[in-house]
Amino acid sequence: MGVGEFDSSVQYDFKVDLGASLSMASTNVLSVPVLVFLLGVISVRLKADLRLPDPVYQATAIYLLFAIGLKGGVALRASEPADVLLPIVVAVALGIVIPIAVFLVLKWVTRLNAIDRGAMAAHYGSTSLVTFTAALVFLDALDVSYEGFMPTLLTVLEIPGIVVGLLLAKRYASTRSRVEDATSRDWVAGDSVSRDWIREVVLGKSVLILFGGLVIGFLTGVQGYEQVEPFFGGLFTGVLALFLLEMGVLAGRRLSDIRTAGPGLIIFAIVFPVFAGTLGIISGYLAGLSMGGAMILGVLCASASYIAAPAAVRLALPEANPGITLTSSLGITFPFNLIVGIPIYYLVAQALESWFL
Amino acid sequence: MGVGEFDSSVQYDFKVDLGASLSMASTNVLSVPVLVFLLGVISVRLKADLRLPDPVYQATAIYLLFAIGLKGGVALRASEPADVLLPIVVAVALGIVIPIAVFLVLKWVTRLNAIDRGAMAAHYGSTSLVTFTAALVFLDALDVSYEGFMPTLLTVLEIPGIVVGLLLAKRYASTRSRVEDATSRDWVAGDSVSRDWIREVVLGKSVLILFGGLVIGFLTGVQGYEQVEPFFGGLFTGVLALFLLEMGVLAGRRLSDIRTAGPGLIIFAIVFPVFAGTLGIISGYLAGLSMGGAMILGVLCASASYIAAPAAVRLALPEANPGITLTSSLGITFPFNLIVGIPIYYLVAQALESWFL
Amino acid sequence: MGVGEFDSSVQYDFKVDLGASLSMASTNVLSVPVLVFLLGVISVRLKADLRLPDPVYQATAIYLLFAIGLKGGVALRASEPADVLLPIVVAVALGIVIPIAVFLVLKWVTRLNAIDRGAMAAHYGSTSLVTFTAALVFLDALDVSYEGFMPTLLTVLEIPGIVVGLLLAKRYASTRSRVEDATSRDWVAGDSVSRDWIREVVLGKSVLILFGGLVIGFLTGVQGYEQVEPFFGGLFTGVLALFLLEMGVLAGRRLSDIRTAGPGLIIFAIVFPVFAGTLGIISGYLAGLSMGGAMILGVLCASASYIAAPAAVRLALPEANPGITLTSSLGITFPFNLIVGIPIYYLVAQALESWFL
Amino acid sequence: MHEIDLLTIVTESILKERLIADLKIAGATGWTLSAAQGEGPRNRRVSEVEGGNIRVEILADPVTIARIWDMLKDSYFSNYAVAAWQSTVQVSRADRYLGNESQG
Amino acid sequence: MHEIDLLTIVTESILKERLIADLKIAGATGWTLSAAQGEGPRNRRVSEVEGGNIRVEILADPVTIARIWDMLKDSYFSNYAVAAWQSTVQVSRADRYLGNESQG
Amino acid sequence: MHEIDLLTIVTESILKERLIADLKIAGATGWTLSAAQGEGPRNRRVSEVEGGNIRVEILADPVTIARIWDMLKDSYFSNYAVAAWQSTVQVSRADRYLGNESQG
Ligand SMILES: Nc1ncnc2c1ncn2[C@@H]1O[C@H](COP(=O)(O)O)[C@@H](O)[C@H]1O
Ligand SMILES: Nc1ncnc2c1ncn2[C@@H]1O[C@H](COP(=O)(O)O)[C@@H](O)[C@H]1O
Ligand SMILES: Nc1ncnc2c1ncn2[C@@H]1O[C@H](COP(=O)(O)O)[C@@H](O)[C@H]1O
Ligand code: NA
Ligand code: NA
Ligand code: NA
Repeated sequence: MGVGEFDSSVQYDFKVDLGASLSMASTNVLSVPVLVFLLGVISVRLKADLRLPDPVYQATAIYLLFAIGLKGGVALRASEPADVLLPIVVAVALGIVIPIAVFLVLKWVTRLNAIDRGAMAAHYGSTSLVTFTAALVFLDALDVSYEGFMPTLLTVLEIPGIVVGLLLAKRYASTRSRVEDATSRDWVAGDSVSRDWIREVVLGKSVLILFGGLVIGFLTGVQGYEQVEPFFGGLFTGVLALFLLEMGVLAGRRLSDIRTAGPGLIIFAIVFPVFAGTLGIISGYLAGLSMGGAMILGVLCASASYIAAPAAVRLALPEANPGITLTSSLGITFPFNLIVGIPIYYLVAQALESWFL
Repeated sequence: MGVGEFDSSVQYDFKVDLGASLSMASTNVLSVPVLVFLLGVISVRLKADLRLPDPVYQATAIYLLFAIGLKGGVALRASEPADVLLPIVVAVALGIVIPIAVFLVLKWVTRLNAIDRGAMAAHYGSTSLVTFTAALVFLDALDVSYEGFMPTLLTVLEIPGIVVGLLLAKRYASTRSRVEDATSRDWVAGDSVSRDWIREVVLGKSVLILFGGLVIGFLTGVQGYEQVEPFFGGLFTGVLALFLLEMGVLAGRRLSDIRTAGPGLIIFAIVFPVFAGTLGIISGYLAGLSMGGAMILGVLCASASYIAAPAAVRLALPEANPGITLTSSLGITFPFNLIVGIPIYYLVAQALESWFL
Repeated sequence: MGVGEFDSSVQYDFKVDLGASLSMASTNVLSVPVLVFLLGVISVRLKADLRLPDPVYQATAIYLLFAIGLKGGVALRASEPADVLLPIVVAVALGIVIPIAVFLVLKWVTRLNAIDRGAMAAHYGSTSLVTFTAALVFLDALDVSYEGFMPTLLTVLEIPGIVVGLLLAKRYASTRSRVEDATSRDWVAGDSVSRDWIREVVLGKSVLILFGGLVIGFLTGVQGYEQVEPFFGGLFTGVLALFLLEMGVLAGRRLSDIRTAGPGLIIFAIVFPVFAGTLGIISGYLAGLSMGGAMILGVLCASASYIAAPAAVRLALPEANPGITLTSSLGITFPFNLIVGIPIYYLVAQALESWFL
Repeated sequence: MHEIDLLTIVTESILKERLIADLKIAGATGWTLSAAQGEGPRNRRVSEVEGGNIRVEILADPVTIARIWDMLKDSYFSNYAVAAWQSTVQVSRADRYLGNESQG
Repeated sequence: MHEIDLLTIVTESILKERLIADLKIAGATGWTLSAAQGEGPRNRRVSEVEGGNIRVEILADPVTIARIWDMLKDSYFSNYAVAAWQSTVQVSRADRYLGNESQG
Repeated sequence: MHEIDLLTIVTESILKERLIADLKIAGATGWTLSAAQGEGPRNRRVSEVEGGNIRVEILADPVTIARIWDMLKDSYFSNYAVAAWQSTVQVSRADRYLGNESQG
C-alpha cells in the first residue's frame, strides 16, 4: 500500500469523522432540551418571557438535583471503591486549581478588581448541573457509555471552587480594609457575616439535595430505585427540557448585557471553558476514566455555576457585581457550552482518547 | 330480497349503530378527564372548590400546550407538504368566516351591543385547547386514526378568529366615538393601547408555546421526541385530567350566571357550536382530511377560547363585559362540547363520511 | 421425631423468620420514600429546610389523594359487594371506638384537659394518607397482595374519628361554659361556628378529592384507568417520595418540641398506635380480609391524621393546643409508624394469620 | 381625594373563608388578600401544615372598621394568631368603599 | 428621615405589563408588586381565569403620584377593576424615590 | 387603640434568613413576610435567579424601629437592593408588639 493510498484513506476517514461530527453536533442542537432553551431565549427577544411559575421552577430544580444524585448513588454502589477514589481526588484538585487559574487569567485579560475576580473564580470553579445533565443526555443519545459515578464528581466539584474563589476575594478584601477607611463600616457587616458564609456554601440546599440523593441512591440500591424509576428516571429528559425553558429566559435577559461586558470578558467566557474542559478531559483520562467519563469531567470543569455560586457570592461577597458574573456565566458560557461546547468536548475527548486509552 | 327484509336489515343496522353510539358516548363521559371535570363542577356546588394552586395550574397549561405542539410538529414532519397545505388554507378561511357568523347571528338572537358581539366573535372564532385535546383522547380510546398534523390546524385557528372579532368590535367603537362625546376620555386610552393589541394577540404566551412546540417537534423529529416521550407523551392524559379539575371549578362558578344570560345567549352557546362543528367537518372532508381529522377540525370550529381570547379581549376591548363571554364560552359551550358535543361531532363525521370519502 | 428435634426445627424456623424480618425491615427503611423522609428531618437539623414550594406541595397532596382514590375505585368495581360490606362496617366501628379509647387512655396517662384530649382523639381516630400509602408500597415491594378496595376503607375511616373526637370535646366544652363565665365571650364565637364544623369536616377538600377519585375510578373502570395509568400509577411512588421530603421537614421541626411533651404523651404516641394497629389487624381478619388487607387496616388504625384533623380541629375547637396534637401525631407517631411501625404491623399480621385464616 | 380607613389583618390561612364571610357581615364592600408568612409573640398555629398566613386589607369607613375590630376581639384574638393594624389613607372614589348602612 | 408618598394600586393581574410601563411613563423610579386576590364592588374581571389581582406599591414625590392618579383616572378606573389608596410615609434615602424631573 | 410604628422593608429574597435573624437581634417581637417583585434605581440583584424580592412588615415601638434602621444602614443599604419605609399605625393590643427592653 503506497503513501498515496494511505493518504487518501486518511482523508476518507477524516470525511467520515466530519460527517459524524456534524451529525453529532446536530444531535445536540436538535435535541428537545437545547431547542427549548433557544425557545426561551427567543421569547425574551419577543418580549413574551416564557417563564415557568417560580414555585414550579424551584420544584423542577429540586427534582433534577435529587434525580441526578439518586442515579449517581445507585451507580456508585455498583462501582469498585478503587475506581472511584482517584477520580474524586482529581476532581478536588481541579476544584482548587481552576478558580486560581480564573483569578489569575482575569487579571491579565480584564480590568476587574480582585473582588469581582474572586466572584468569577467562585462561579467557574463550581459547576452547572444543567450543562452536566445535557452532556449525559447527549452521550445517551449517541449510546456512548460513561462511569455511573459521575454525579459523585459533580457533587465533589460543586463546593471547593466556590470556597477557593471566595477566599481569594476575601484575602484581598481584608488587605484593603486595613488601608481604606471610608468603607470600614461595610466591613463590619462583612465581618459579622463571615461566620455564616462557609456554612451557607457547604450546607446550601442544592448541595444538600444532590448529596442526599447520592446517599439515598447508595443505600437503596437498584432494587429500591426500581420503584421510583418511572418518576426520577423516565421523566428526566422531559423535565430537563421544561427547566431549560426558564434557563433560556434567564440567559436571554442577560444577552443584552453582553455588549457592556467588554471584549476581554467575552473572550474569557468562551475560551476559558474550552481550556478548562480540555484540562478536565486530560485529568479524567489520567484518573483512569473512560472516554465518556473523561468528557463529562471536562464538561464539569468547563461549566460555570449560576445557582449555588451566585447565592453564596451574594451573601458572602456583597460588594461583587452580580451583573458581571451572571452575564458571563449565564449569558455567555452556559449557552456556549450547551450548544457548541458539549460537541467540542466530545471531539476533544475522542481526539485525545488514543493518547491515553 | 324484498323491501321488508331490506327494511328490517336497515333497522338491525340502526340498532347496532345506536348501541355503538351509546357505548361511544359513555366512553367519552366515563373517561377520567371528563369525570374529573364534573368533580370540579360539583366541588363548586359543595362550596369546596377543588382548585389547583395557581402556579401549578399555569405550569399544567404550559405543559399541555407544549406537548400538543411537540407531537404535532413531529407528525407534521412525517406528512407530505401537499396534504397539509389545503387543510391550513381551509382553517384560515374558517377562522375568518366563523367570527363574522357569530357577530351576525348574535345580532339576530340577542340584544348584545356590537362590542360584546365582537368579543363573543373573538372567543368563538378562536379554539379551546382542552376541548381539542379531549377529542384526541376520545379518538385514541376508540382507536380511530386522524392526521398527525392536527395541532398545526389548532395553532393556525387560534389567532385569526380573535383578530377578526376585535376588528369587528373596533370598527363599531371608532364609529361610536365620533358620535358620542361623553365617553371620549375612555377612547384616548383605547387609542393609546391600540398599538399593543395585535402584538398581544399574535405573540401571546400560549400561541408562542404552542407554535414553539410545533417548530421544535418538527426540528427534532421522531428520534429527538423519543427521549422526552415518557414526559410529554405518557403523562399527557393524566395531566389533562388534573387540568380539567380546575376547568371544572371555573366552569362551575359560571353556572350560576347562566340564568342571567338570557335564553338567546344560552341557545346560541349550544346551537352555534353544532352548526360551526358541522361546517368544520364538511370543510375538513373537502380539504381531504380523514374521518378522524374532519371530526377534529369540527371540534376546533365548535370550541370557544377561554384563555387566549379573554386575555386579548380584556386588554384590547376593555368595555366588553367578560361576564357575558366567559359565561357563554366557559360556562355553557365548554361543558357542552366536552360532554355531549364530542360524541355528536363524531356521529356527524361518521354520518357525512359516505358523502365525501 | 423427638421433642429435641422439634425444638431445634422451631429454632431454625425462628432464625429464618428473624432474617426475613430484618430484611423486611430494611426493605422498609431503605426504600426511597422513607430515606427521603429522613433527609427532610436531617435538613431541619442542619438548618437548611428542604421544603417544596407551597403550591407544589399542595398539588402533590391532591395528586396522592386522587391517585389513591382512583386506584381504589377501579379495584372496588372488580370486588364482590359482599366482600366489601363487612370491612366497611368494621371500619366505621373502629372509627368510633378508637377516638373514644384515645380520650379515655389520655385521661389516664396524661394531664391533658378534655378539649386537648378530644383534639387528640380526632387526630388518632382519623388516618394518615402517607402512612397508608407507604404501607402499600411496602407490601408491593414484598410482593404481598391485599384487597384492592383498601382505599375505600381509608375514605371511610377518615371522617368518623374526627367527628367523634370533636363531639367528645364539645360535650365537655358546653358543660364548662355553663360553669365558668370568664370565658363566655369565647363561646359565642364557638357557637357561631358550630353550624360550620360538621360541614367543614365532612366536605373538606381532602375527603372530596379522595372520595371523588374513588367514584371516578369506579365509574371509569380498568379501561378508563389505562389511559391515565402512566401518570397516576407509574409516578406514584416517586411523587410520594417528594411529598415525604416535606413531611420530613414538618416532622423535623416538631422533634425539638418532643422534650416538652412530657413522658406520658410520648409513651402514648408510640404505644397507642401499636395497640390500635393490633386491634385493626384482628378486626380485619374478623371481617374476612387477607393478611395484607388486615395489615393495612391495622396501619389505618395505627396512623394519626396530620392534615384533615388539624384543620378541622383548628376551626371547630380553637381552644385546643395544636402544639400538643401536632407534636404527637406528626412529630412522634408518624415517623414511628413510617420507620418501625409498618414492619411491626406486618409481623403482627403474620403472627396472627394462623389464628384466623 | 377623600380620607378613609385602611385595616390590615394578618392571621392563619385556615381562617380565610371564615374571615371573608365575617368581613362581609361587618359591612365591608371589598377586601384584598395576599399570602404571607410570619412570626409573632403567640406563634401557636396549625398553619405550618396548611400554608402560612394570610394578609388581608380592608378599606372602609370608620364605623365598619370599628365593627370589624369588635368582631376580631370577640371571635379571633383569644383563639387564633392575629395581628391587625389600622391607618388612614386617601382614595379618590370613596363611595366605592362605603357600605350602604354608613352612607346615609 | 424624609416624608414621601406611598401609593398602593390593586388591579387585575392581566394589566401587569401595561401598568408598569405606565408607571415609568408617569415618572416612578421604582415599584414593588405582590400577587393578591380580592373582591370589590365592581367585581367584573377576567382575571379569575388568569390568576387574580396584583398589588403594586409606589414610593414617589407628590407630583409623580398625582400624575399616576391622573393616569389611573383616564385609562383604568372606567374599564378595569382597580382599588388605589395613598398615604405619607417616612424613608431615609428620599432621593432614591424621586424622578429627575421633580428633583430640580 | 394605641399608636405604634410600622416599618416595611423590601429587599432581595436571598437575604430572608439573615434579615429575620437581624430583626430579632434588634428586638422585634414579630414580622410578616410576603413574596414580591420589583424594580428600583439600583436594580443590581442576583435574585432574578433566586426568586425575586421579599416584603417584610414589622410592628414595633419607635426605639426598636430606630435600631432596625441603624442595622439597615450599616449592613444592607450599601451592598443590597433595599427599599424601606415607615409609618404610624393603630393597634388594639400594643403590648404584643413591644419587646422586653422597651417595655420598662
Ligand atoms: N410585631 C409584628 N410585626 C409584624 N407582624 C406581626 C408582629 N407580630 C405578629 N405578627 C404577625 O401576626 C401573626 C400572628 O402573630 P401571633 O398571634 O403572635 O402568632 C404572625 O405570624 C405575624 O405574621
Ligand atoms: N373595600 C376594599 N378594601 C380592600 N380592597 C378592595 C376594596 N374594594 C376593592 N378592593 C380591591 O380592588 C379590586 C378591584 O375592585 P373592583 O373594581 O370593585 O372589582 C378587588 O378585587 C379588591 O382586591
Ligand atoms: N420607588 C419605589 N417604590 C416602590 N418600591 C421600590 C421603589 N424603589 C425600589 N423599590 C423596591 O425596592 C427594591 C430594591 O430597589 P433597588 O435597590 O433600587 O434595586 C426594588 O426591587 C423594589 O421592589
Ligand atoms: Na467549572
Ligand atoms: Na371555534
Ligand atoms: Na387512626
